[in-house]
Amino acid sequence: MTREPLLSVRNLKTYFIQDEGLVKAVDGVSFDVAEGVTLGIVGESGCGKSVTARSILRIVDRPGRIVEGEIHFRRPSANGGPGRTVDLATLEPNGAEMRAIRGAEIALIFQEPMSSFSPVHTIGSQIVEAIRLHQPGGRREARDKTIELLRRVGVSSPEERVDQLSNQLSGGMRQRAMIAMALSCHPTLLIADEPTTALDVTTQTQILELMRQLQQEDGMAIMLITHDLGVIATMATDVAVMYLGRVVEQAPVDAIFHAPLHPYTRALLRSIPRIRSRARLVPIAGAVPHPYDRPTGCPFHPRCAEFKAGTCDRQEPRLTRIGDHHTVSCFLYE
Amino acid sequence: MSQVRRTPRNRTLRSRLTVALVLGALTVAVAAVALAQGKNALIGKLEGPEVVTDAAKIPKAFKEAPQLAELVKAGKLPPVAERIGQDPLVIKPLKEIGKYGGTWRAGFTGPADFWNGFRCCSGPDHLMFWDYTGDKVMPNLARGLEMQDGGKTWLLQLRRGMKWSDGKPFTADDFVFWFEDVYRNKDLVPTPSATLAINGKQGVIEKADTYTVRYRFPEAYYMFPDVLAGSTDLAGQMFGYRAMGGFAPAHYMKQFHPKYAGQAEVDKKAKDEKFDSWVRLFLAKNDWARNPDLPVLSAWKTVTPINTPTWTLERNPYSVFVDTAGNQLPYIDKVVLTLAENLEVINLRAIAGEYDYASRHMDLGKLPVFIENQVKGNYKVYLDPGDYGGDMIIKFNLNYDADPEIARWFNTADFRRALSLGVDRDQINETFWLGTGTPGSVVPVDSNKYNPGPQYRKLWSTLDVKKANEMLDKLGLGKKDAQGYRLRADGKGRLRIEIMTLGGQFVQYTQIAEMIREQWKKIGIDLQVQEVERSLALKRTEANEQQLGAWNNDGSEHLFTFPLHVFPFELAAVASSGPLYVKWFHSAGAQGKEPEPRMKELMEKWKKAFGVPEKERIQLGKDIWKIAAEEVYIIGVVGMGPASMGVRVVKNNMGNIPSRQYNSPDGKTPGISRPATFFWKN
Amino acid sequence: MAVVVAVAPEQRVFVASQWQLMWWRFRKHKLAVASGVVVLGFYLVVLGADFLAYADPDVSEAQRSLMPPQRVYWFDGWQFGPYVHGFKGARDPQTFKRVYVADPSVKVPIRFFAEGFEYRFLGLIPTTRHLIGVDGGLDASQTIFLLGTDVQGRDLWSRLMYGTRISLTIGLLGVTASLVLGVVLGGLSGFYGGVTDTIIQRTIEILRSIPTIPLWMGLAAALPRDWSILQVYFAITIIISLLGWTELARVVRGRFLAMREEDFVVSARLVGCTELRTIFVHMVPSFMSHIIAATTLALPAMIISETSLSFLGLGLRPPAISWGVLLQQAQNVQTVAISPWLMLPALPVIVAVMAFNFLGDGLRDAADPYGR
Amino acid sequence: MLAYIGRRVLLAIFTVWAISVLSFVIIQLPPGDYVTSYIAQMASSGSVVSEEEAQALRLQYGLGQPIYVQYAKWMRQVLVGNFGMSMEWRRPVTDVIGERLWLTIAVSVAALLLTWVLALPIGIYSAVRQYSAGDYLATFIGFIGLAVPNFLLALVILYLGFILFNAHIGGLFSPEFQDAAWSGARAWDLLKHLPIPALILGLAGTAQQIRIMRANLLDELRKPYVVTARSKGLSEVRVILRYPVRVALNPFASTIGYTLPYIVSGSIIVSLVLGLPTVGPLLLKALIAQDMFLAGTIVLMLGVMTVIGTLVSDILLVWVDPRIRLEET
Repeated sequence: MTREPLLSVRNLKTYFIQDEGLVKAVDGVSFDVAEGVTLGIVGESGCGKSVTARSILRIVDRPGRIVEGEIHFRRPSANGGPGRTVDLATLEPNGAEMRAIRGAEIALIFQEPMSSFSPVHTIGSQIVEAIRLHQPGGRREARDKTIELLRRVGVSSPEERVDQLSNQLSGGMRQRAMIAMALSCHPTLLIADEPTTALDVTTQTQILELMRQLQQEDGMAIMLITHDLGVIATMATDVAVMYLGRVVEQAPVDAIFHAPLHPYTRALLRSIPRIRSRARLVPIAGAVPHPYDRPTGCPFHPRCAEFKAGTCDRQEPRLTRIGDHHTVSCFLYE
Repeated sequence: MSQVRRTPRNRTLRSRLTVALVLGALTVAVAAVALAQGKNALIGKLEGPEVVTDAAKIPKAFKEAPQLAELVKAGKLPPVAERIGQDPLVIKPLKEIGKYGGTWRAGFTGPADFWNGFRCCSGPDHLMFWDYTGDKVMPNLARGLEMQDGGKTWLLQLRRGMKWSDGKPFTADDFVFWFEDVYRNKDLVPTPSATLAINGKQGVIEKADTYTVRYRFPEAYYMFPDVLAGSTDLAGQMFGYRAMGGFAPAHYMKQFHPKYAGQAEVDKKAKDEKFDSWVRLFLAKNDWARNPDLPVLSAWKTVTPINTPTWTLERNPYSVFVDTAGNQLPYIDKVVLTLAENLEVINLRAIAGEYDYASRHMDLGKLPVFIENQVKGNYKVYLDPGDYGGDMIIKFNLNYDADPEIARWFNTADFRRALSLGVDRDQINETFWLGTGTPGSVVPVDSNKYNPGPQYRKLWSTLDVKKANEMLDKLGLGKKDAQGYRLRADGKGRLRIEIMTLGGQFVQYTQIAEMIREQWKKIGIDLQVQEVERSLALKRTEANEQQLGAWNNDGSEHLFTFPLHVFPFELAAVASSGPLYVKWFHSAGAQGKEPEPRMKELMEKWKKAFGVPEKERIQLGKDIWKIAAEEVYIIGVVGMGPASMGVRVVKNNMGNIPSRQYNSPDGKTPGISRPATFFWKN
Repeated sequence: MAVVVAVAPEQRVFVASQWQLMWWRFRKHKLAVASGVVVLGFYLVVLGADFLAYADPDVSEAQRSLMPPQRVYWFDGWQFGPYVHGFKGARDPQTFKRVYVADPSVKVPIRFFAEGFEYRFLGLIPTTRHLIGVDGGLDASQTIFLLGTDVQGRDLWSRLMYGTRISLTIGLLGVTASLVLGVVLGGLSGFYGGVTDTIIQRTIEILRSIPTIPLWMGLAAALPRDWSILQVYFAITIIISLLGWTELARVVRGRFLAMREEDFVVSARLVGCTELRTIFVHMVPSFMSHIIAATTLALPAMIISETSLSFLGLGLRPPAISWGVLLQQAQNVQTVAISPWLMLPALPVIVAVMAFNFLGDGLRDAADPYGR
Repeated sequence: MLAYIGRRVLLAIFTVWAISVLSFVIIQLPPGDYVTSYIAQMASSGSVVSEEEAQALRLQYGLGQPIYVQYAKWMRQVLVGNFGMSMEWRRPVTDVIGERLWLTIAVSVAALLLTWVLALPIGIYSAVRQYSAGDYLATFIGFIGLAVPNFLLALVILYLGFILFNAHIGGLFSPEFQDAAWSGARAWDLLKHLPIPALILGLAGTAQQIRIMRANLLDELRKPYVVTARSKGLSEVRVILRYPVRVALNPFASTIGYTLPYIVSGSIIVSLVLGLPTVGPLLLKALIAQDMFLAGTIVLMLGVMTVIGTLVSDILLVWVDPRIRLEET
């Protein structure tokens, strides 16, 4: 951990300015991703996970924009030594440098494997495009590479698949192809946004297994966004828990599962079934408040068990460091 | 020449300025005078070519168009003298002997527009024809017409050696063939023509000798020469498509006639050419405008037919027309009529100078635009006012019976007169004739031989609201409603009268009627204007459903050959003053309704005129117009105007163009100016 | 779409009614909002046509034939007092045009709420007051012609006002008629599906496959020509709507297909509502918004049809006054060449058609952002 | 798929038949028949047709019989490719239509192309920049064409063409090529005459196409695959053009099937004003003159074109874009 992290997000704020009002989708998120590790990001839907991911890639749709914060990303250098660090937040979203990074150094896989491929282009052509965009070499070469990649991600008989339309592939196959495309340029960071949500359990495990294996081979870092703690448990090395556009707790996976600090984290853990535990499930009280009217003070206080009137609903807790890898934002620890 | 390139914008601007100066001084009265001058500027003096009958003046040697001379040299064509024959039809050109060559471009609107070609290019091929005044009957295709036993027999002398356009001789046999095998064939001619009858009794046509045709009638038929001269059923091949014409090329038509070719044969021919019956085939073959193979006698002959995008006519090498220098006419080689899909386009093309000579379809309302572009289009605008009294007339249907109240008023002279007095003709003349017409009654121009005298122009035909109101009040139409409209005498509310108009005609009947509606408000009459489509108008007049009908009486200057707008003469009229009277008239009283005394008198005078010498006839004609003007069966609005085919646009370098010509369907204008003598100066 | 944004609207459905939602989305479409205002303006004219007109649209006068639009002077000296100059007119003996020269010495003051011809305001209150006018009203020797006059010397402005009334009401009536047809037939088609659907869909396809003009000509020619202007007027609207309903029907059917299986419909069926009731009480209201949008989009077609019909001489014909009639009378060379102002009636047509289109698009986008 | 096509074809045949009946009826709707309008025409030019003559004519044209008999008779001919005689032109209908048909198609195709040239960029732009000033401007321009009464526009252009450029008035050929045989020169002459009619006709259709394109694209822009494309690092332009536009084009392109016939029948009025030698004016004249076989044939022709067009489009659509659920097309 001597080297600075591959990606370090500091106080990122992405807002959607709409007629109906201001939506603070991401409101001061900070976390780090070290090289080669897997950072899991958990939270209920609507807590700003995906927006965070998109913010990093700078592909947030209008009317959303990054209003504050830094996204430091260390670009790999030719000689494998420590590369130069850039603040993605300051780059031109469609500028040359950002585009050079997007896809090549940071790749994205996401939820809907059904619709994430163009329905009218062949799988191959879409992957080939990605390859040729970032790497030298002709069409022929790129095509071979593609077939190679597809084989590697376990797509059966890639030679035919290459020329098929996405709707001719099963969900799992598509997601594999998706991964193939993401890996096509050997990114140093792979952002996986709910990669398995839409898949059935068996395929899920296959895909996750594939990802882990690929990570070992390529040594890339993965930012795994999910609401499924099970997935986190199997995949992540570090975990960041998000609530209403903020990171409320970040820690190594064991710490999160065995010594969760933040009331929300604990609530989350209690809400999911555990093998070998008779403890009955306790759903989190209340529903995620609407982004337009986020509570004052600690956003979680309306649903919090340890709610301290006067403090929690007045000030906002700061992210405080408990032990060298564990941070939490809650007044219980201030 | 700088004017040519001036854009319309600053042109109008400029004219505005000049006019501003002019008008600074002008009072409206002065303007009216200026108007009169303006009229003169475009309306010249009546003139035209003449037919030379004096044997001494007939040229002995003939010349012909160069391309024909070529053919003669090549032996493809007999020499010109042979082609013309011994008795050429000599025409003294209006101004000068012209030269050969060139094309005459004009437009037409489709197969229904066949009059177009006959007016320009048929010669005309009438046996007799009018002189340029439209008054005197002169020999034409026939060398002469001789009356025998008091008008019962007429001898028609043909021109010796005259030939059809295919070189075959034109003889009395062509008349007999037509009469015996065409005219008397019930399939071809279901109803005999009135023109070949006197007092309803049919005459016969016989061959006296090769070049003499005899017409025999049961009673004296003094009108016969006029009938042969006018655009009637006996007037050349124009109505060949209806099996009319008075003659037909026997040698050619026989092959389509069952009597000669045999029924089976003609049926087969018909089938091959996709015709429903041999009759259709025969008529199609006998159609001057549609069958390029049909032998003709006209100056030009059809080469590409009227039912194609361009109707082309070329000189007839056997044309019997020659000028006083012995040049075979026509001078101009070719007439090309291009199909224009609508009237605006045809007018705009004329405005743009794309036509060399155009008068048909030219819209008087566009006169300023024509004038504005004279220089640019290298043409001159002439106006040819008609000789007939009404460019627009309003017919009272005297037989209307659906509503007794209305019927009663229509049959009351003073009611009709009052309505006529309620029309502000000057307004209408200024608005729709641009001041070029003559307000007045239905009587023809003063120079017309049947004109009863100048006073009849104004009779009951000048605006006099006061008098009109008095007359109506006196009739018992005194009561008015809140809006000031007169109430019906039978107490059934407002007296509402309908007028039926047609759209898309040479005259804007609907708009004029609208104006009259406004004017009649002042005399408390509520007029309802109804524009209807042509065939519907016809149905309604025939069904006696029309109250008032608007049309024009062009042709009525030839009272006896063209009477249908003088008194109820035809059932098939777009406006009728009494369909039942028509039936009565033609059935000699057997059917229909007996007309009121004065109408009856009018009709009888007209009938009588056919059987009496010209002097007597002229008197009868005057009487007829007197009655018409006094009784106001028909309201004359504005007449003797150029509204129908009177706006003439002619290229500056076209020769022998009259500054004013006799404008009438009977004269086949411009036929009466002998277009065969028109030519290109260079 | 970012999750949050997608969430946002649905969340609000609970608090905001569908109409509020529409309004919010609608507001985004600035052009549509503006168009809405314009359309409103047009219908005000429809209501107040005779008030805005200052001359009897039928009064003709040869000496005023083809008078160009008059220039209005707003200030008399220093104080506000709009007036126009008197005009002298005559026909130029050379060009045969009617020319008019302003006579600066004669000032014709424009009066507001002046006396004019009599009419019933909103068809109720009899009055002679008009927005503007001149002293002496109709009998005045000098009058105003803001947009000039036509061949018969009738005031174009006033005629335009009346034309607007007729044309826009025709459109409205036509649309209403085709709306009824469209909703009923489209509804049945979508609700029952099966044979009903096929039959109706075939009918639609056939109707759409026949070029409109012959249909118009056929139908228009079929109706008795001796009908009064009013009868013709209604007949024409019906004719137009007879061909106009297919589009609406398609929209409605589509909606129905989409909704047929939705819970509240099914439940409505279960609780035993009659089918008609289900359709018209439960289903139709739930997509009123779409119908409104579709209707708005149908209006321009109506307006254009009306003008085209008149052009063919099949629609309203004089003495009736409508946009179509006015344009048809301007449809000739001399107008373009020497009296272009007679083409002005094209302007309101253009504006109205565009306004309705944009309004309709706005409404539709608002009705459902993904809808077609 | 095959079953679907089969079903559609059957339906299409049925529709065509229905159209043939309907068109025949429509033409019979106006009072009177060809002979009436013929007599009226003669009457208004001064000459007279007697009762008997009229009867004879009716007999010859077979106008006497009841309408269904006439229809059957006509259909029998049509099925063997003989569309009958035009009463007014007194020529076989097929001859009369002849070249006009091809000219009509030429004009319409030109118009269609123009429509697309305008509609595509505008549609794309206004979808990508929805609610921007540019969006409004673009759509505004696009819609003007729809709003302007095209018969008036046509006349004005005709006149200005003459005043400003001394252009030949109306038509599709210069006089010298009027009825010359087809040649390179003539074709070129035709091309030179095409733009104006194409423009006037095209403008009217543009708005609709813009709508379709805009709406399609708006949908597609929301699809995840666009994000995918972006996340590859493609430039924005390339993302838009290569993916959503490409997909949105499918339904758009498939509209060609019925757009073309619509333009054809939409061209009638403009053709009349511009005096184009197309079927439009022919149809109008035929309808007025109640020349039933000519009118009937043209209407039928346009109808069939539309049906086939629609059929083709639908099949195209299903074919290019498998996502469409068959029962909904």
